[in-house]
Amino acid sequence: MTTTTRWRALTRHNLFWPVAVLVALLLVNIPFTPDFFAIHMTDGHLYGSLVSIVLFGSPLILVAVGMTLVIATGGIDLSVGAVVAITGALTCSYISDQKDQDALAGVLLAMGLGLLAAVVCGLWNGFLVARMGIQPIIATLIIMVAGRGVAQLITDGQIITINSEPYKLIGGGYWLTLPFSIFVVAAVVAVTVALTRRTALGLLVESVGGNAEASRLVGIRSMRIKIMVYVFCALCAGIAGLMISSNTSAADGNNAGLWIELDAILAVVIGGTSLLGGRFSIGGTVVGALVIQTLTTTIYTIGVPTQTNLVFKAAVVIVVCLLQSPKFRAKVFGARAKTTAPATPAAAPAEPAPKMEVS
Amino acid sequence: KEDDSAGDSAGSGGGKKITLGFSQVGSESGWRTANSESVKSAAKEAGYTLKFSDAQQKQENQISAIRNYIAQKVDVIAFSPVVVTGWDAVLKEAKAAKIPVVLTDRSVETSDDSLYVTLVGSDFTDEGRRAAKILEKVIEKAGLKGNVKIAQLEGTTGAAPAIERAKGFKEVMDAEHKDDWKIVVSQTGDFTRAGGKQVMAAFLQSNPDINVLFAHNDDMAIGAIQSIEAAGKKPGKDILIVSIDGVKDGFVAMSEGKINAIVECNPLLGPQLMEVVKTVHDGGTVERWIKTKEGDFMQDQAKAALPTRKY
Amino acid sequence: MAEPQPVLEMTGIVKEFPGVRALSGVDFRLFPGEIHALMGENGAGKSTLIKVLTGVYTLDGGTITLDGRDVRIGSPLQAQHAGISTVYQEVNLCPNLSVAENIFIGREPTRAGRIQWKRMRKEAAEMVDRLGLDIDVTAPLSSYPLAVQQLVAIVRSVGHGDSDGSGSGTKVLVLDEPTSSLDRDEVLELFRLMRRLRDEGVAILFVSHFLDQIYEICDRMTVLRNGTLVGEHLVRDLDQVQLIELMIGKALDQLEELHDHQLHADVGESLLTAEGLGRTGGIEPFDLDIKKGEVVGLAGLLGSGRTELARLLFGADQPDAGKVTIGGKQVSMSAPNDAIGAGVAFCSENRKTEGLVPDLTVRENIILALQAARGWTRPIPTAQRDELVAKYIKALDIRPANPEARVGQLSGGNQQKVLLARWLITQPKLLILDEPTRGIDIGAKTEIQKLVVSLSEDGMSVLYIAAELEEVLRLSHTIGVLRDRKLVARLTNGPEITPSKILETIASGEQSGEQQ
Amino acid sequence: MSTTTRTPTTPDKVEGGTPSKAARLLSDRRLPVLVTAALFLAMYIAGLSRYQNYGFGDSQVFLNLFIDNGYLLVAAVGATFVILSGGIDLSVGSVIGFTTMLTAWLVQDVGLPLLVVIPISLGVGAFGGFLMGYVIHNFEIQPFIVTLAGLFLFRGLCLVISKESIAINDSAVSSLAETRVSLGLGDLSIGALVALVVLAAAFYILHYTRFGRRIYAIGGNEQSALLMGLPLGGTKIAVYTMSGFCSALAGLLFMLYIQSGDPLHAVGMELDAIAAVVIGGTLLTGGSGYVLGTLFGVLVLGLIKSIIQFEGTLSSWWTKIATGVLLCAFILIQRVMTTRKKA
Ligand SMILES: Nc1ncnc2c1ncn2[C@@H]1O[C@H](COP(=O)(O)OP(=O)(O)OP(=O)(O)O)[C@@H](O)[C@H]1O
Ligand SMILES: Nc1ncnc2c1ncn2[C@@H]1O[C@H](COP(=O)(O)OP(=O)(O)OP(=O)(O)O)[C@@H](O)[C@H]1O
Ligand SMILES: [Mg+2]
Ligand SMILES: [Mg+2]
Repeated sequence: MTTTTRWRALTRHNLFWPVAVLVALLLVNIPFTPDFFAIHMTDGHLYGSLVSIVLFGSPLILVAVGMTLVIATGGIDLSVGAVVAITGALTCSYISDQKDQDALAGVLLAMGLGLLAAVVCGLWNGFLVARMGIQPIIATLIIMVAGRGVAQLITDGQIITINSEPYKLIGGGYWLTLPFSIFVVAAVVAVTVALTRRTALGLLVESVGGNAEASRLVGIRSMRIKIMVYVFCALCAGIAGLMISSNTSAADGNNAGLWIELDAILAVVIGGTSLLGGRFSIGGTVVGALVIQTLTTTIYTIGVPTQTNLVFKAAVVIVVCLLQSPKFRAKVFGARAKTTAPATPAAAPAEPAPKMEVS
Repeated sequence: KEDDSAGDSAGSGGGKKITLGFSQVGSESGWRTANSESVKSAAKEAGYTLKFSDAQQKQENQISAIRNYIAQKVDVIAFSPVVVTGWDAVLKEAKAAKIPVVLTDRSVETSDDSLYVTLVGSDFTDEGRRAAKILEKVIEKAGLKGNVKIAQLEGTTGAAPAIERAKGFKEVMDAEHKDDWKIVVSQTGDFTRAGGKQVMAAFLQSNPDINVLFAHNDDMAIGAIQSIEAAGKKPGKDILIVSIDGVKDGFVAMSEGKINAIVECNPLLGPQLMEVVKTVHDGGTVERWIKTKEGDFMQDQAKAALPTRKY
Repeated sequence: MAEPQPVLEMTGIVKEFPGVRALSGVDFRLFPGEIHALMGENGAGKSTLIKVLTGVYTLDGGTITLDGRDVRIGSPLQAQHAGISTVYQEVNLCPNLSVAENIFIGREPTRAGRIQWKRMRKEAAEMVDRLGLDIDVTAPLSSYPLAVQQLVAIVRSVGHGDSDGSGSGTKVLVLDEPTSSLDRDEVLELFRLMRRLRDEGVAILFVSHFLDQIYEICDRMTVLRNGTLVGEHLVRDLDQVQLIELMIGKALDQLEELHDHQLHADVGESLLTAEGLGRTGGIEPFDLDIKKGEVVGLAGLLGSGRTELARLLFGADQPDAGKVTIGGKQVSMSAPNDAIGAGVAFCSENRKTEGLVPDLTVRENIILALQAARGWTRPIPTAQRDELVAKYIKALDIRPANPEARVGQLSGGNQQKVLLARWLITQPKLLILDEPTRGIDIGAKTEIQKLVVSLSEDGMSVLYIAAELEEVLRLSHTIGVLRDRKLVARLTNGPEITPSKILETIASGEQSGEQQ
Repeated sequence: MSTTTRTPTTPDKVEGGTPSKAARLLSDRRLPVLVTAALFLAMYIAGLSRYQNYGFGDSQVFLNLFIDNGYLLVAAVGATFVILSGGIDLSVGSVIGFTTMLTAWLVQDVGLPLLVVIPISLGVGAFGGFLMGYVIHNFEIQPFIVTLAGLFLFRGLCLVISKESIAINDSAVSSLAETRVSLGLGDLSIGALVALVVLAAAFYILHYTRFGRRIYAIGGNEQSALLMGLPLGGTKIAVYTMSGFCSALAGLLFMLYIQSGDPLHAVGMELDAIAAVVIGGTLLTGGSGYVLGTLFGVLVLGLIKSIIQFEGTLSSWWTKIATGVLLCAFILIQRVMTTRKKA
């Protein structure tokens, strides 16, 4: 009895299904790569599939975390991919112009410059959405289209290769035997969680997304909040841009972060945040992003023929979404649940049921 | 907008300046940008008025660009087709308007051969074949014994260079190395460094015994090299690498011993194109297929060739 | 009345929501040609019963028989086909469509599949007219105030029978608190319509928290408490006191005391002055002065501009003329923040669209305004927050008393209380209450009125808007009378001010009483 | 309360204010479309004056807008239905690509006659839309995600049919593709004509059928629509089916336009379609907009493309930047013009 109730409470938890899918996907790899979970030391750092999932998934996690807040306000940001490209391009082109590419000051300045550009993009998006009242999808489409042009303008259409050890650290380096990017992601996620849950920002964001007019009438400065989340999202995309360009030590204005916005949105939704705005879950988003990255890695390792990559991806996305849909679960598993546990409803006490699980 | 009117003097035979409409595929790679730049600077040098448009990888954009060139009554139309098929209708319109069409970079499939005059460019399938050939040399040089386990990094799925390079490579492999060569894994790296790096990292997990990498372009090879190093292996030694394109960074990697051989695919076909345009415009005859000057490079040639790389 | 066959019979109805058992084994019968009241406190399960009946919720137990046959109603559409027309508690129409379309959508007059717009508009105009409404049926619904929307919803459900031409028509008409935002005139109009339908043999299920209305129009009633059936009675067998005792489940003691309470006299100096404040298309420029500790009531007919006036004082709409001074300082009323900063709070009449954030919890909704005022960097400390929330949940008797419950799942009345709590917690200087007692049960209504009295005794000023004139009269020191979106009179409350006096003022549009 | 006397004959009901206000609001709803149309004209005239010498004034250049964007118009009309109902369809581009592949494969490799292939393709597209609608409605999964899965799926299926592009040399196809209908001022292709017919049909459906009005109702407030007894599920599924159908039809037109199937055709075209709908004044939140606006949205996008091609000196990245800037200028002007009228 207690185990069944605990199990039911667990399955009701909003992270249960995404995590279950993540675990399932990881397990799928075992028959194909028996030592999939093995991690060993190579060249003084940890090496293994799990490490590379986190390493290559880092930019997606970052972008998706930023995207979560935007979506929570009822918006959407299509420009993140372009921002990734601009940031990487600007930073790399600045570094490549330096005489000593290893000089820390120069690298920091370059990164600052790149992130500044990202913030400017975010401000512009925020301005269009919050101030001008333009629909987010179209407001951010502008930078999505023009931004890549700007990135290519900066790189002159070429791939800029740099050779800077300090810059390499962010996206490709290791620290304490772990990929440095894990620490960056952890820091950004921690800051985001702190910012939204330790302060009232999360509440206000959810309120704006849940009912914009009501929020205005309780005196929430929704314009400011919206601008803030777009800037934050762009900043996250900017950091992801640094990471992507640092990972390969090259800035590719055309391909860096291509279609990352779709994956990010997908991650947010898999994580349980509604695209209509309102309630959001950063933890869910991180899991969602890991699901997507694991899926990508799985496609590479289990030897799916290239032409069926997308079909495979579509199938997984559909399965994840179906599993997450309470309606689907009720229809498919519902019948069985009723027959196996008929005692539970009858035994339900007349007094109010136990308090619901709170995240 | 009338521009470049100052450069009139260099026009052909003192007559009216030639107007060339050029529709580029896009700017998806450094190779492509170098190609565009080459066309632009060559046109300027030759004193032609160049109408340039970028199709952003979309065939429909190229078609409407060509339509617009027809409406603008340019003298010659040149374009690098996004895909091989589907050009009949618009090329017929060009023909009806008596505007000669020159293809660059790759061919098209048409029902009527008179729809275009000539093709200036290389052949992706041939590049694949050359890659396989040079791999033979590389293996021999490295003294690799036993079975050759190849990992292939494909270009964007569905894109012609990816399909044809793979085809050419396989052709040679099937014909000459049916028993000793095997492609053990093959995935798309989307022609990008990040893609190459990620896919290679996964390959090394699932098939640690790979000893040869064939990448459809240099960028993917460069990305893959990083993954190979991260796995504690030596690119160029533990894993032999052959790639196609010949961009500068590729040559840098080759001179460092990380890539074993590169099959060149030369984007700088602007000057050649301009010559052809002039001949065509003046009513001369040209060959059906004008191949660009390209070479294959092994490691020992890398150092020498590096300074000549422009892009 | 000999017992005929009931047209509708629900037996042993059970409905559970996660954590709440909203209905446990309720029986309900409805006879043709009767108006049947469904009574109960907020959260008793009235709306849930209606939604189960009309297929919005699936039932977890029990049976429904219609005309003696067992039925399974899976959706509102099926309910309509079965002859059940419903007006739900919250206005459920499409704000983007025109009034005419809202009335007709789903059964527009067509010829060969093509909608006949002209005919539809004409018929809609006639139907609206019959309820005594004079509005442009081609304008989008959202351009009308809630009360008009409520009437449109009624027109839609009632009209369902006649215009179908199918002959079957409506057998059962369900009205869930249709009168909560109507004023006396509209209510009478509605009653006339209900009587007509009853005489035609339609069975009407009517929910209202106005006991007077129940006694005026209903024949029979079913009382629910906490999701269980308390009893079914003929209206004439029960007096109001007995009914209330049935509803709340205990003897009644304090309810009466408000009726003869004295307005406190210590009204202080001026708190808010509005001079020439107005907005074209909204309300004509008006002057208003609200003193510290004073309750100012607004009286007027539906659409007379009470809400518009309140919104201007709060900065919810931007005035295009005039100025506002609060506590001696001029405040630019460009956004609600300005007003909130100056100590004004505004409890909107439209809790669904302008009030609550349905996905957030009760706790979060309650602290929202306070938190917004503090800014996002200064969250309310957890302990203090929980204490405050618990205090107001208790004070206003919000049920379920679980601060973690989603507000969207609360019953209508309890949602209203959450909204009130939100603003009380900010301890404003001026509290604007636009129909705060809408949809609130009789017990809670008295509580809220008592609260207003005690707040004003403590020095808070209140601007009070309510559909019931008596309510306004009982509480206010001063009454502003509106007519045609113009503030026409200000009356100081006193024994000589009666509802009929106010109605006269409204009718004549002149200040017949003493000038202030 | 019961003591209240009957209201003395109230000279109630506001007269004067109401109609004018209503009229204003009504015109407000159409305003975005008018503004878009006006801006399109302004842009066209600007293009005329700038590229006059290059034959921009040729009426055929104007008609080319329809020829070159017919398929986009059809796809955008489908997207309009979905967006009006409050949903979104990201699978448009992939379905178009898939249709070109499927028809090319059926005609070329399987050898079926075109007349058989057309209904098959339309049916497959509509069925795809139906499936997505079914999942969206029955399992209450957000349309964005379901159609995103559709995007992956159909693009994947393209590649499953063949990685390489398939040229169509069927004579029926090429004669259809090359047929031009003269309008006096210039010619229109079959594709453009079909697109205009689809537009007219969509207008009729949206404004003169119950189904069309239900779409608006659902877009306005889904919950209310349900409670008003509208067949929510049926309508939603029908809307996605319709969008799938329109995408497939757009795919056929696209196939005619380029006479080939290619797995990478129409990548990202869903964004063009959505952008066209939104530029045409339709709200992404649903319930408000006109299909005529979509026409102007498509024309604006086409015109931006034409202008850039006529400019002819832009390098690749400047093309992107210029597209973004023109789009932005357009949206901002549109926004400013529509809000100023309201105030
Ligand atoms: N969708 C829902 N999810 C969870 N609980 C719900 C839901 N709808 C109603 N409830 C709960 O069911 C109970 C009955 O609510 P109901 O709306 O039927 O009350 P009511 O009698 O109509 O009250 P009121 O007079 O305030 O409208 C309440 O405790 C409410 O919180
Ligand atoms: N005949 C009418 N009946 C009802 N409302 C109308 C009528 N004519 C106009 N209106 C609307 O009334 C609005 C002003 O109403 P407002 O909401 O301020 O009224 P109110 O006095 O608060 O009424 P309510 O009792 O509905 O809250 C105007 O916007 C106008 O559109
Ligand atoms: Mg209720
Ligand atoms: Mg009001």
